[in-house]
Amino acid sequence: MSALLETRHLTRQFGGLCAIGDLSLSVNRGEILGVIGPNGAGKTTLFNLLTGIYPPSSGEILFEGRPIAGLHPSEIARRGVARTFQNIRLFRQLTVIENVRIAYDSRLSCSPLGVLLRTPHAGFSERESVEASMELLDLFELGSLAQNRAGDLSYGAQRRLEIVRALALDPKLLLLDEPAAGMNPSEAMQLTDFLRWVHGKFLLTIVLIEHHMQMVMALSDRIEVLDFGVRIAGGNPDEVKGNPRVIEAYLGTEGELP
Amino acid sequence: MKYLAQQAINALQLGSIYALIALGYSMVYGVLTMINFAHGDVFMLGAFFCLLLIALVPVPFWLALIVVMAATALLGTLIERFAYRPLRKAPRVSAIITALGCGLVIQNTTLGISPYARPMPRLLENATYQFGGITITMLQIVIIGVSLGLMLALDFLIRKTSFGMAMRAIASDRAMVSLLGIPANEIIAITFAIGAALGGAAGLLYGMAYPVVSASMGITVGWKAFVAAVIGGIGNMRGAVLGAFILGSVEVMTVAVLPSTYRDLISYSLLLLILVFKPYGLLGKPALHKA
Amino acid sequence: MFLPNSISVPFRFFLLTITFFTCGSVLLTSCKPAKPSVKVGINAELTGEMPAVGASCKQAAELFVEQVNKDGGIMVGGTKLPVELSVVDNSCKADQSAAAAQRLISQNGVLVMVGPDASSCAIPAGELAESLGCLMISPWSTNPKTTQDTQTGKPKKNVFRACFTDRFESPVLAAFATKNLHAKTAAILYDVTSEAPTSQSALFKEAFEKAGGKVVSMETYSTGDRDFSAQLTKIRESAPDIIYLPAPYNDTPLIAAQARQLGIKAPFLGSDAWSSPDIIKLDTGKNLEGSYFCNHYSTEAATPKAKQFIADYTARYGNAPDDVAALTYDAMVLASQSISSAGNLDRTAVRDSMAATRTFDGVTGHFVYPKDEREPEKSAVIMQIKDGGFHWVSTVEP
Amino acid sequence: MMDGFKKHLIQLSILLLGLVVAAVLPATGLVNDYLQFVLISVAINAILCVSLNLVNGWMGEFSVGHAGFMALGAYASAILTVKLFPTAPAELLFPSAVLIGGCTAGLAGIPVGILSFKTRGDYLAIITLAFLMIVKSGLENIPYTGGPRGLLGIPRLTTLAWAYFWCVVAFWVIRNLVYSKYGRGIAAIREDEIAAEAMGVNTRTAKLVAFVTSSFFAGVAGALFAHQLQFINPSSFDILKSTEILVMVYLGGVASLGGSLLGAGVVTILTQCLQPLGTWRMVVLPAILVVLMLYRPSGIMGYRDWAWLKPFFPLTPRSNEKKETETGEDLQ
Repeated sequence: MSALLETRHLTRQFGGLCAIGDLSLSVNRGEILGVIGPNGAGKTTLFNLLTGIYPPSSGEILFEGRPIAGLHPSEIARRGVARTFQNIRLFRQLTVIENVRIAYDSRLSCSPLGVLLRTPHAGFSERESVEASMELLDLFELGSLAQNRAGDLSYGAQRRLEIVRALALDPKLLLLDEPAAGMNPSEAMQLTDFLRWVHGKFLLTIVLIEHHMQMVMALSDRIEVLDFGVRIAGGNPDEVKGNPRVIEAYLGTEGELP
Repeated sequence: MKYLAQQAINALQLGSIYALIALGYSMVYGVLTMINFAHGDVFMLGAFFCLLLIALVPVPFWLALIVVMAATALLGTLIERFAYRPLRKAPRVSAIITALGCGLVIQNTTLGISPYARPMPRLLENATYQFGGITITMLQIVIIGVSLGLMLALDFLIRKTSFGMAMRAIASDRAMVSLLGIPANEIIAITFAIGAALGGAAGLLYGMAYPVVSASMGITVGWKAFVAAVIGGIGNMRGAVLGAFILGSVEVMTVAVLPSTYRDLISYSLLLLILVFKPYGLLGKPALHKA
Repeated sequence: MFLPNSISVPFRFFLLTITFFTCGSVLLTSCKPAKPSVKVGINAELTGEMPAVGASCKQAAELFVEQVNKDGGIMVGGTKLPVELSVVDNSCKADQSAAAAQRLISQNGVLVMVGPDASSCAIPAGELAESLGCLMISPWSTNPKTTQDTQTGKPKKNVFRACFTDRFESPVLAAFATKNLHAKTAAILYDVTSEAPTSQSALFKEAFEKAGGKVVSMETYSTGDRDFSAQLTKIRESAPDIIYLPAPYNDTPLIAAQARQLGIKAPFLGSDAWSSPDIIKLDTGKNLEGSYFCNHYSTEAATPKAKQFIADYTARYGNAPDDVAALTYDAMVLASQSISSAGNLDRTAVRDSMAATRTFDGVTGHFVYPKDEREPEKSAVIMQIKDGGFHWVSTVEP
Repeated sequence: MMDGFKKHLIQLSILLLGLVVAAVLPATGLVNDYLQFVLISVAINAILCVSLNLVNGWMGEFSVGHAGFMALGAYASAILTVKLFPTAPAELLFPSAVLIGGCTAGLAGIPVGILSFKTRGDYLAIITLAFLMIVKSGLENIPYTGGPRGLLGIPRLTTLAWAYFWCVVAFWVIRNLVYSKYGRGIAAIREDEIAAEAMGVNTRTAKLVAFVTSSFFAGVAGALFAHQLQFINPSSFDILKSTEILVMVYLGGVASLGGSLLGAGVVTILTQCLQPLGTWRMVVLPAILVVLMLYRPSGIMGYRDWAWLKPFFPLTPRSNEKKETETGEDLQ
């Protein structure tokens, strides 16, 4: 399996602090990679680097073999890298369907002039984006809430909407930043089945940052462990579970990982 | 050479007046990250308050200065209390619009009350002194002196006193400050009062330097001082003073060389240049843009 | 809301806006008085840069209307019709003065529009009066462009003037400077962003140099400026004998104060824009003492008709009339004469009878309107500011 | 639900009827010149208001430089009709003059748009202010257009029909833009620029499209203004003119087509009705604005629009039938 995403000696410094230190990891096509580590290990910074929100201090990021470091985030997103955010960043005042259509629109190609003069081509692409978005929303039982404002939705529905919005980009790689944050164990396990179903249906490659260990262990094919921006362990879930350095990073010295 | 020295004095005088007003803009922006567009009109009212005061009871210059500063300080707190505080949580744009609205209301009410330009009474004997061909008047010395004095006092207040520390704390993180027991609203009100007092003082000095007081002078000088505050780095006190003297000298020097219509063109192009290359002004600090 | 709430909120606003537009436009067109009367419009600078000019214009016009209506109004085609005055403020801005002219001519249906006085407002109002075919008499605008059609260069058909133009005033001042003040060199400081000072200073320079003088420095400033130290420092370097300041009454005291502060001793020469008594009040430092300026009329050397007007004006308003008031009064008399000699309330007839007037004796002296000319040839007076007052120096015939 | 196509037809016929009325009205004498002057001013202000709403309302920025674009449009068209082709036939000359005025202003929108990529909020406001002042003092230094004293003798070409036509064009084009891919991109920038970028919205193109369209129509309004007033000078396009347009946007309603029309109408008619108040009329409008900001920051029709202004093609949700105008908060 060829590596869909690969980073080589990726580093990022904020002033003196080294958030990501010489990180080289790869994600293979169709795989679910779990990324775990204590708070402040640099996980979200990694996602921000992957999606181009700020450029790396040094090192390379290759997506489908081509370098994407330093590209405008929208360019990276259009190449098929979609993400959700740790704290939900929906377009709160816009309706549910508009949130999804904004992501779907980036796949449409109509010139600004065509839009201004309402050419038939622009009209059809509008219709297409409405129907495709409604299809996606119905798939995830959000169809009935299409006209509601995204800000008015329940917490769970907002989490699902964020995933639906990411899927509207028809991504090859989906970056999930703590999707189960603030959920109790039973909701987390529900989300796990949901994500497994999504992974199958949309033939996705997923990189998952999560603190719910059962979820990560159940979903991930491989796991990378970060601590203070440095990769300290990697491998399949069982190897990582027993690895002493991981336990030490998480729980201090003694104690057994559940 | 004598000619340039004379122009330098003119620039110093203009710069010090811009500095006093620019400080008002930077203080309010520092604390509330809000551009107080009504500040230019508070400056204009400083001159009108002085007119009112002298018409009622003729007082010496120093007393007039204090009374005018107190009056504009009160006005500043009133504006903050009734127009800006309710908008503390509203989107920042509506705060700017309210400031613009208040400014126009103040200006046009003053215009309604006294549409004619009024003469500024003479508070100081205006002796002129000659140094090797350069003339400097008592008035200019007083203006530059008072402005520098107020600026140093303000700098001391912000750097050394606990009130100053509280102001800087609010500037960095307003939400956190109220959790730590600092009375944020009072500090903000006092900041407004000080800013308005400085504006009032500048109004008085401006009225004495140019003894014709009219309601529309707030707009023109107010915008210039705002530009000075931005050049120096809005929110940064020393930046405001630096920006003011730069703008003062640029304006005087352009008029000394080119026809006066180029003055605004040059000063605003300077502003644009600085904003493009140093978006946060000469001394401003960029806020990191985090996800 | 009174509407049944089944109608959705946006639609409710739709109805609200429709009702607002209709009542707004009805309100605007509703005020049509019943009784026929002679309608005269005043387009005055009540606010903005020169409120004193607007106030004098309004007061003089109201004085005339009161006097005329006291004995029944103006004789038009056998019957006496009362004069109805409508005053609109153009706040000394070009676009507002055009809107004010539009309102007076089409909305209030005035027969004659008197004003605006400031040239920067008179020119746009004149354009509008010309395209709408309504007689306009500007009491105080001395700028040639007010009555000149920019496309053809020939005089406009409908726009007249009750004062002399800069072409007459500036040479008078230049002659006075060279002969009476024996000035060899002169400096000029003027507001380049407004009509009157720019044309007055150009004409002065031309006349002064023709009379053998030399303009050593010509400095500019913009409307609303307060700080002239940079320009005055340059003027001080050029050491002129006299300084020509065609600035309005609120800027001149400021310039004079800063000039004296910089040690400039040369006397000042002013245009008719100095004529408002406010100039004395604003000149707290007595820096204008001994300066000369050109004016339309002088209270001292007044004809019996002028003395009568001054007495009525002072009785009515408590202060002596300035030249704007006198010129507006003359303009009103000219307008009423044209209406009565036209014999009906038709605009073109009134305009034709105004064009036909050749001579007129007004408060500000003897007017002679040459054929096809829109500006009167009339005398100018040279005044001097001395111990807090205006003093007549000499009269210069055209 | 009425089939989309039939609705289009009705809407088009109403607009055409409006155009015919606007053309015939002056001839009937029913409406005197002054009311026409006011109605044309309402149309011009509506174009200014909806175009500024594109940047201040939909994109959530705060631009103070709208009068600058208006000035460029006014001067560009005036140069054409006064200096270059004074004798050309009006029917042909005027539309091209207005178009060229719009394009000149549109071109000037590009640098401001590019500057808006990195700077946002207060600093972009200051940049637009600097742009306005540079345009104003720049025009004061060009002797060809009469320098600070302005340009005279502009032919009076703006008729009620032309004003109505350009107003409809402005609203139609901006409606198409707002309810399109770029419109949603612009709204996304207002909501959360980082999330918008992550969702593939090319924020640079969206910002450029917003600024260029907004300044184009400001130029068009400027051209109409110049040919209505017959005299323009730099000082009539100053910060007070920009504030006047801001009052209309925030009074009528941000990010709302109907709101822009409402704001422009109310403010224009109010300024004319308040004439008798004299100087105090200039206190009323800002006072209304301050009160409005306290109690209704997004304006009368903030973020809401009349149903018939939105593009309507049948929304075919399978899950349940939802009538469009039933819920008040319909924002689609």
